[in-house]
Amino acid sequence: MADSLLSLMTFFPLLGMLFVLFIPKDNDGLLKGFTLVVTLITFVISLPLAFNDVFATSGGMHYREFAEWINIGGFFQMNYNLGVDGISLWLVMLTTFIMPIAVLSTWKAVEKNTKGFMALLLLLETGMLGAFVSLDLFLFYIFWELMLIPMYFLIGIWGGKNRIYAAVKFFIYTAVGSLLMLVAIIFVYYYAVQSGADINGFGIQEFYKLDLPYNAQYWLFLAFGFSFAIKVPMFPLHTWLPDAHTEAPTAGSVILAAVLLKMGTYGYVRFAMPLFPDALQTFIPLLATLCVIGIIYGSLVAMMQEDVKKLVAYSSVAHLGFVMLGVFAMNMQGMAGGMLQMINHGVSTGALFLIVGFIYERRHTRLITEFGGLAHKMPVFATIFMIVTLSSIGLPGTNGFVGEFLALMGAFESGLRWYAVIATSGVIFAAVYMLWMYQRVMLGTVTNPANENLKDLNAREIVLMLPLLLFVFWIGVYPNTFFRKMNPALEQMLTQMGHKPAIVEVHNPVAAPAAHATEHAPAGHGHN
Amino acid sequence: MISVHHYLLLSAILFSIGTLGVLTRKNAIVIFMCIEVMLNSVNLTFIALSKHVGNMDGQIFVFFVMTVAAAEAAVGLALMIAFFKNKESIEVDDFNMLKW
Amino acid sequence: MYSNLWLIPFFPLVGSIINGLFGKKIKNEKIIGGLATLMMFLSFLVATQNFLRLMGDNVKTHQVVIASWISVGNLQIDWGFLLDPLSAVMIMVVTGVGTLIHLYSIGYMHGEYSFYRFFCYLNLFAFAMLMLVLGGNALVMFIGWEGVGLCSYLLIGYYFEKKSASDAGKKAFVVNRIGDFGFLCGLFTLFWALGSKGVWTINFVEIAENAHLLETGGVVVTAVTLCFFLGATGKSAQIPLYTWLPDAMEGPTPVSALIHAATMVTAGVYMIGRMNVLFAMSPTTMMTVATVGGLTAFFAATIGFAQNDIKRVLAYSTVSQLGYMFLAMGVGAFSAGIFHLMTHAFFKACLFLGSGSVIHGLHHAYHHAHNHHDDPQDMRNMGGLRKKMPITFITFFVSTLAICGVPLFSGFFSKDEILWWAFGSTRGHWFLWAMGAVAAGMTAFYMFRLVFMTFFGEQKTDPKAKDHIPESPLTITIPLMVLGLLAVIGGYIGVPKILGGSNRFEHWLAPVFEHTQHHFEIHAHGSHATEYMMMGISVGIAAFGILLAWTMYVKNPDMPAKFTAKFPALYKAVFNKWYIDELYDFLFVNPCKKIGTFLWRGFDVKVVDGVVNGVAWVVKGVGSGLKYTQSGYLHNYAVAMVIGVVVIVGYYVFG
Amino acid sequence: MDANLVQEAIQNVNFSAIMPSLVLSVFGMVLLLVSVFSQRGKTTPIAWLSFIALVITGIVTLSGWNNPQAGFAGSVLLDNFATFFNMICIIAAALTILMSDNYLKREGYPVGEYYALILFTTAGAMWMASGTDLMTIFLGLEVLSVSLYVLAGFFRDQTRSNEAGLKYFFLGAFSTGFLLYGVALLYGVTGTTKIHGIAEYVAANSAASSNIMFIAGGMLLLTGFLFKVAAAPFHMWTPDVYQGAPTPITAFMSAGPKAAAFAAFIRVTMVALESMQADITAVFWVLAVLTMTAGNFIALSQKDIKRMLAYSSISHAGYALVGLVAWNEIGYTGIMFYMLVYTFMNMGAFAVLVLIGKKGEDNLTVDGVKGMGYKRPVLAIALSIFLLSLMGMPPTAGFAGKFYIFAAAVKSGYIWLAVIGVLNSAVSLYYYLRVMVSMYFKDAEEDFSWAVMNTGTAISIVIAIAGVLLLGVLPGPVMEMAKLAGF
Repeated sequence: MADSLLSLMTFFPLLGMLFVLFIPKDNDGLLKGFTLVVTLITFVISLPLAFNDVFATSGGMHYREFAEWINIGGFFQMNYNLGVDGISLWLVMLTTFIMPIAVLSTWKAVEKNTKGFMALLLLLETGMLGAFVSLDLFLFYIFWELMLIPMYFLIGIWGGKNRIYAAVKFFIYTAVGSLLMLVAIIFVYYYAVQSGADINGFGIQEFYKLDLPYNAQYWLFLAFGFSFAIKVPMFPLHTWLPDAHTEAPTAGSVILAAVLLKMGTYGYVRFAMPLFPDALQTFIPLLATLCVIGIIYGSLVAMMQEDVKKLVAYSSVAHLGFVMLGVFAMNMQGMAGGMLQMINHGVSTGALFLIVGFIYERRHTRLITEFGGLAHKMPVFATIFMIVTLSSIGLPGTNGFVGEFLALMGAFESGLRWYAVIATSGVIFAAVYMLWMYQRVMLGTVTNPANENLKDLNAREIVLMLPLLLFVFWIGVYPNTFFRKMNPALEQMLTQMGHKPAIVEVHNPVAAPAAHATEHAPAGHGHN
Repeated sequence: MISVHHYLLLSAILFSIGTLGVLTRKNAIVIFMCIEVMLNSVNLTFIALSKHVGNMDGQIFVFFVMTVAAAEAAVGLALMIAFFKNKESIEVDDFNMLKW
Repeated sequence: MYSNLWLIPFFPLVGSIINGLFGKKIKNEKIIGGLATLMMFLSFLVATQNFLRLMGDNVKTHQVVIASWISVGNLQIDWGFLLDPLSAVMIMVVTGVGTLIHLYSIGYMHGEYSFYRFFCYLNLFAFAMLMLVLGGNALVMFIGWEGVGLCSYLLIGYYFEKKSASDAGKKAFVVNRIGDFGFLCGLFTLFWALGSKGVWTINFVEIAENAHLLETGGVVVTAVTLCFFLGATGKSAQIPLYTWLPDAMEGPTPVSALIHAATMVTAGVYMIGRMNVLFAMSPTTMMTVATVGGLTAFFAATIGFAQNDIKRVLAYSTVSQLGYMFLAMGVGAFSAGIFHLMTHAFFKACLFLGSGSVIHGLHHAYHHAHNHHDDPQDMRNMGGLRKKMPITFITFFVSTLAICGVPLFSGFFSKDEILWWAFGSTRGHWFLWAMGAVAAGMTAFYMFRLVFMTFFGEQKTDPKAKDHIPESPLTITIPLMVLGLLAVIGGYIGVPKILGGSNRFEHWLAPVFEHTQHHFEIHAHGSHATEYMMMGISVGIAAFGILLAWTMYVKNPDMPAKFTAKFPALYKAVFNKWYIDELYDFLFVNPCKKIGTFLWRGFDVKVVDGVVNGVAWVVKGVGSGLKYTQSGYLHNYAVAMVIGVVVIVGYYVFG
Repeated sequence: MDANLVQEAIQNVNFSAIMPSLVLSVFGMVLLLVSVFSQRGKTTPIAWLSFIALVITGIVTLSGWNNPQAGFAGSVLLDNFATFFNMICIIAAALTILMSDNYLKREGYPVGEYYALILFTTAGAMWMASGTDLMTIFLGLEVLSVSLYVLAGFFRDQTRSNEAGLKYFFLGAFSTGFLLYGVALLYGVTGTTKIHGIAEYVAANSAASSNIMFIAGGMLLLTGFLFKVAAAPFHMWTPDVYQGAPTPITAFMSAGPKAAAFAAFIRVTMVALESMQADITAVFWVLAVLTMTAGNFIALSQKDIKRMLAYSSISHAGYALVGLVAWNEIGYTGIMFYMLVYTFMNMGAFAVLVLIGKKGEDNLTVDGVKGMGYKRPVLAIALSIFLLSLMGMPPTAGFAGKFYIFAAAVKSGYIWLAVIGVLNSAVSLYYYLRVMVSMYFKDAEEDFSWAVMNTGTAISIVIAIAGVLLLGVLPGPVMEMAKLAGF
């Protein structure tokens, strides 16, 4: 089974979807329950990945699956080529982890056409997982576009007032980018073919070794980078995001924030950067500038939002600015920070969207001015909201801090020092907009009579937040669980990009040991 | 001496007349006749060239063209009649229900 | 040997978690408060044990590593603690004062809505503060650093239904974040700077050992320390980031005592002490620190003159006293700074708790009299309370003497040492001394103004309520008495040599600071005569301040009114805190909001999204224009074809 | 006449080279007779009979796979290339027939000649695909066209249908004139109408390729084909005719005859006019861009779905032209694959439209399908799949087809053309999405009670979906076939 674990994991939701299609459409409970079970099983299937220690020792691809898929001799060849390494591992886990939560969040929120909703969610999961584990560019592209369709319907059918505009915008905007990428993908392939390089279909591992001329890299990076930048989204290509987020149903927003946006950042790390390392160097200043603008701009705009969801959406722009800045630092800290921040953003912003969903379900509005003083009525909710807010702000001890810190530190160490300084000021703004929002929604007295009878979170809602909270603290306190398995892969990738990870021989404990004594607490796990 | 060029020129002129007729005339029947002029100019070309290059292929082609023209005439007139039944007109400017 | 160090922060954390999760179910205030206090007390015991152990130990620096925290490439960060004389003093202060304030809170917070929440936060605060002082590397310290900021936010906004309270909490957090921005930048620069010399570390011990790799007085070290100092100004409420502290008085009084007087706000001072080597390496930064400290000491004192809210006066006095500490650090008087930190913790905590006791009493009285309009914190409603609340009065009075630097009280020793160093240190300047000395006089004035307005003179409380002002219960008065005692005797561990003492405190901290002071030749020089003279002058100034206060508020109570009438503009400016908040609003807050609104409505929607929608609009427009080429007329189609043929054939034949 | 020559001619005839079209023509005539004698309105057996005829023809056609047959003195060549296109035409015709029966009854024209005409059209298309002489190609083209003129104007009481038929007729005949003139000029230069003969002549006399008559002839010939495949600026008949013609015929026209036209187009261009490659690609580059752009942009503002799909078919012709511009094996086999894919997806879409139209089909507008996703979920899903495929979204066949074509362009270095192509696809997303928006994101105003599934249409939809998904997920075998079908 281990041989085909990735396939099983990827296509299990699809299988589930086929079964969902045969469940009577009136049976809401069964539909939701079944979908929940399917997503949970998918999560269980993916668990061996998280517990496999091989990632901690080897940075290569594991769980490889390979089969010839399309082979038209002399024309082109595509392979069914799957694998997972430390970079995609946690994104895969995040996906399988967030899906049951997203399903659970629909319990009360989705009442019309449940069947369609569930089927689309499962289809979406297959698309996302497939994109993360594909090692063949063509296959990746298939999954990448496959994600678009269910998300389009999720926004368009179950979305808010302006859903049609948002859905169409989301679809076309992201598709424009990816279509250009398609041309670039084809180009890379034929370049490789014509240069006589040893390739294996559209397999990226072979493409990594290509020696593309700078001029070609320039355009190719532009195409790939554009496509991924839309998905991230990086300023100024972000405007689809607030619309999509605002209109999407809660589960859709959660998945969009937690996983879909990561596709863009992942795309950079997995494809755009290692494939075109020379062009990357040219573009880093520009991209880093956009990151920094995104951070500040996203924060300032978020600050003035009147709609909670829009606020969170703009905050995503800022958060992903940190991710990308870390990634562009091209050193261990930056990359690891960026990667971790992807997970963090998934957890925190996912949680924030759930929270917005909770109040939306209760009040059917998301305008900040409609609220105030909710902490009186919903103390549990207030506490959870606070924790998530703090995680989003990046308070030390929560997940957000570790990622942001490392990303910034990495950027600082690299040539992006001044960018990092400006970006760091983003932590101030983050506090401003989040706390201000929290204050206006939760604190003060209840002024709006509509809020008088709000019920606190019920058991289901608490249960669905708890795993997220667990990870908020886990990643904050012991991120090494994640770094351990990420580091080898990142090191390998950096080496391959021609950037030797600057590892100075293990940090030399101390020059003059006489000055003090170092002790290990008995409970300690040792250090280094 | 009338060379092949004269035939070609004549047929080219005929073809152009036919084309211009199609472009300018309003009556469907007349337009159809113009198209026939075009086809026949082509026939003339074929025959002249057949003689010029010295094989029969061109002449055979003409037979087919004539046959096809006849078939087209049948179908075309039938369509025109059907249209006339509905609109009582065969002015081509009246075929403008379908546009944009 | 010191392996139980982790227990010190652990106990409060446990208390916090238990109260946080189950406090609502427990309900019983005694259990909740008792548990929290017990946890603090246990923590105090462990701290004492370690302190004593360290006293008897020859090696004074101990690192204890619990586990690896972040391990990425050349960055290795541990969950590590550092125990040395400096952190030992700090844990004693934090756990000691903390325990007392926890005890006090049981009484003070009696009957409050969500009592458990308060103790949960308070314990959490203690945890964070202990992490801050025990942290063995800059990042663990930063956890505490932001953690205390968070708790401060939570506790200031404890009465979250009050907008002013939640505003104040938010302000505190955000302003602190500005400081944290500095801290982070400093940390990054340091890590990179040392890293580029081959040592990738943020461990304090290693930083101290390898600091010499950096150029003394160089740009890098100056930048690093200035960044850190920015962090310190945020946390410790120094110019320009002090504005949050007075507002923070919205929190319950024990919070003001613990967080905004005794512990958290001194974190900046502690941090400079922790990184003394780096700071000493940059004379520019040292000068900046000293100047900012001196200015703050003076500036905050001016505002203290005209405040009527008892806690606000104390808040400005805290800002001012923190200024002293920075002044000390800036002139290289590290141990004096820490010494003042400690004595200040005693007397200021006592003052706050005392004011809390007064407020508690008045509140009780107003409640009894169903008076809901009078503010129990307004000193104009007080007066003559010394008879009603004798214990409170005595302890408060003693602490006031201490803060004013009246000889033989704790504040005298610490403040005097700072002033002497400001004058005589190799990094000092007479002007710094002058600012400190003047501020000392002003402190004496406004503190006695407070005492006189509150405890002396006739009682101005609502007549219906005034007979119902009780002395506070034991849980409140015991901490008062202990702290009052400490305010008196706390100074004797640091009696300077000139007064016949041996300055044991300085001695104790020597392993931390001595090396730096030696290496960079930082020491106070001057004759004994000068030192005596300085001491005399500062005492004299303080005495003048007290006298002035007595004149204005006891002897001629109508004098202040006349004075304000004479200089209305000045009074108004001082009363309104020199309009600094308004200035900041004008300079930063409002522009940010305006820019944010503009970027959103003006730029994001109109320009960025406008381009996107514009492209779509153009495409669609072109489409609906083009469709008219499809006119429906046969002729047009035929013409198009002919044109096509002509162009294509023409292109070939003639092209 | 010399007995030897006669003998040779008879040997050259080789009926197996025209067997598929022969079978179909015979069936067509049989059907004509049957329909004469059958009762008006009882056309279902005729429909099934024609379907069976197509199945048989299909079997006959496929049996010729990998067994190329030349005949009629080299004017017909039934090679894999032709077989592949023949199969496309047969599939298109079969799907058309499946969806027609009910449609004709609903619209009030249940007559058997309809099916016979479809078979003749198909036969003509097959001649065209297997013709290697301009004469056979011309004949095939005309058989196809004349039948289609009739089919387009089949609803003789409907002005719209009349108009469509007439427009198609006039413009078709007009373009035939150009085509024939081109053939005549080529004949004049090379002395032959066989496309291999032309190629050989040019190879032997290199001066011919710069002869004005040759060039003009070649170009005029190509304009004839450009008209048939609906490339700009010869595309203008398409929307009107597609809109006015009976819907199954529209579907058929957009798939079968177009594929056949491409077959002949490819053969003529790449064999007979190979010497003009540089010039042809330059012009076609522009035409491809024009065609894609005109089709996609105008489609954006369409309300009538049929008309919209007509414009969309123009743009798809543009994509296919990209494959010709690429001028390599991947390119033209890409067109073959694309035509097959297009047949499935476009005919599938039309099949759904046929089913949901009311009599007269005035409701086939973007607003007319409001809320269909909830009233007729299966149909709506089917239509969505076809539209997604037309957009070129993976994992549908439309993506595989587009990939194939654009891969060819990129391989030949036409990167900008590929970029323009994909940007055009991006534009096209909007109008396809609009239909889905209407189906799913708007509330239903009608109950679609008239849209009742019937066997024929259901089968055609299922076949089309199967084709779209299978060719999308596992396109390998068919792509391999396309490759083998290269000449």
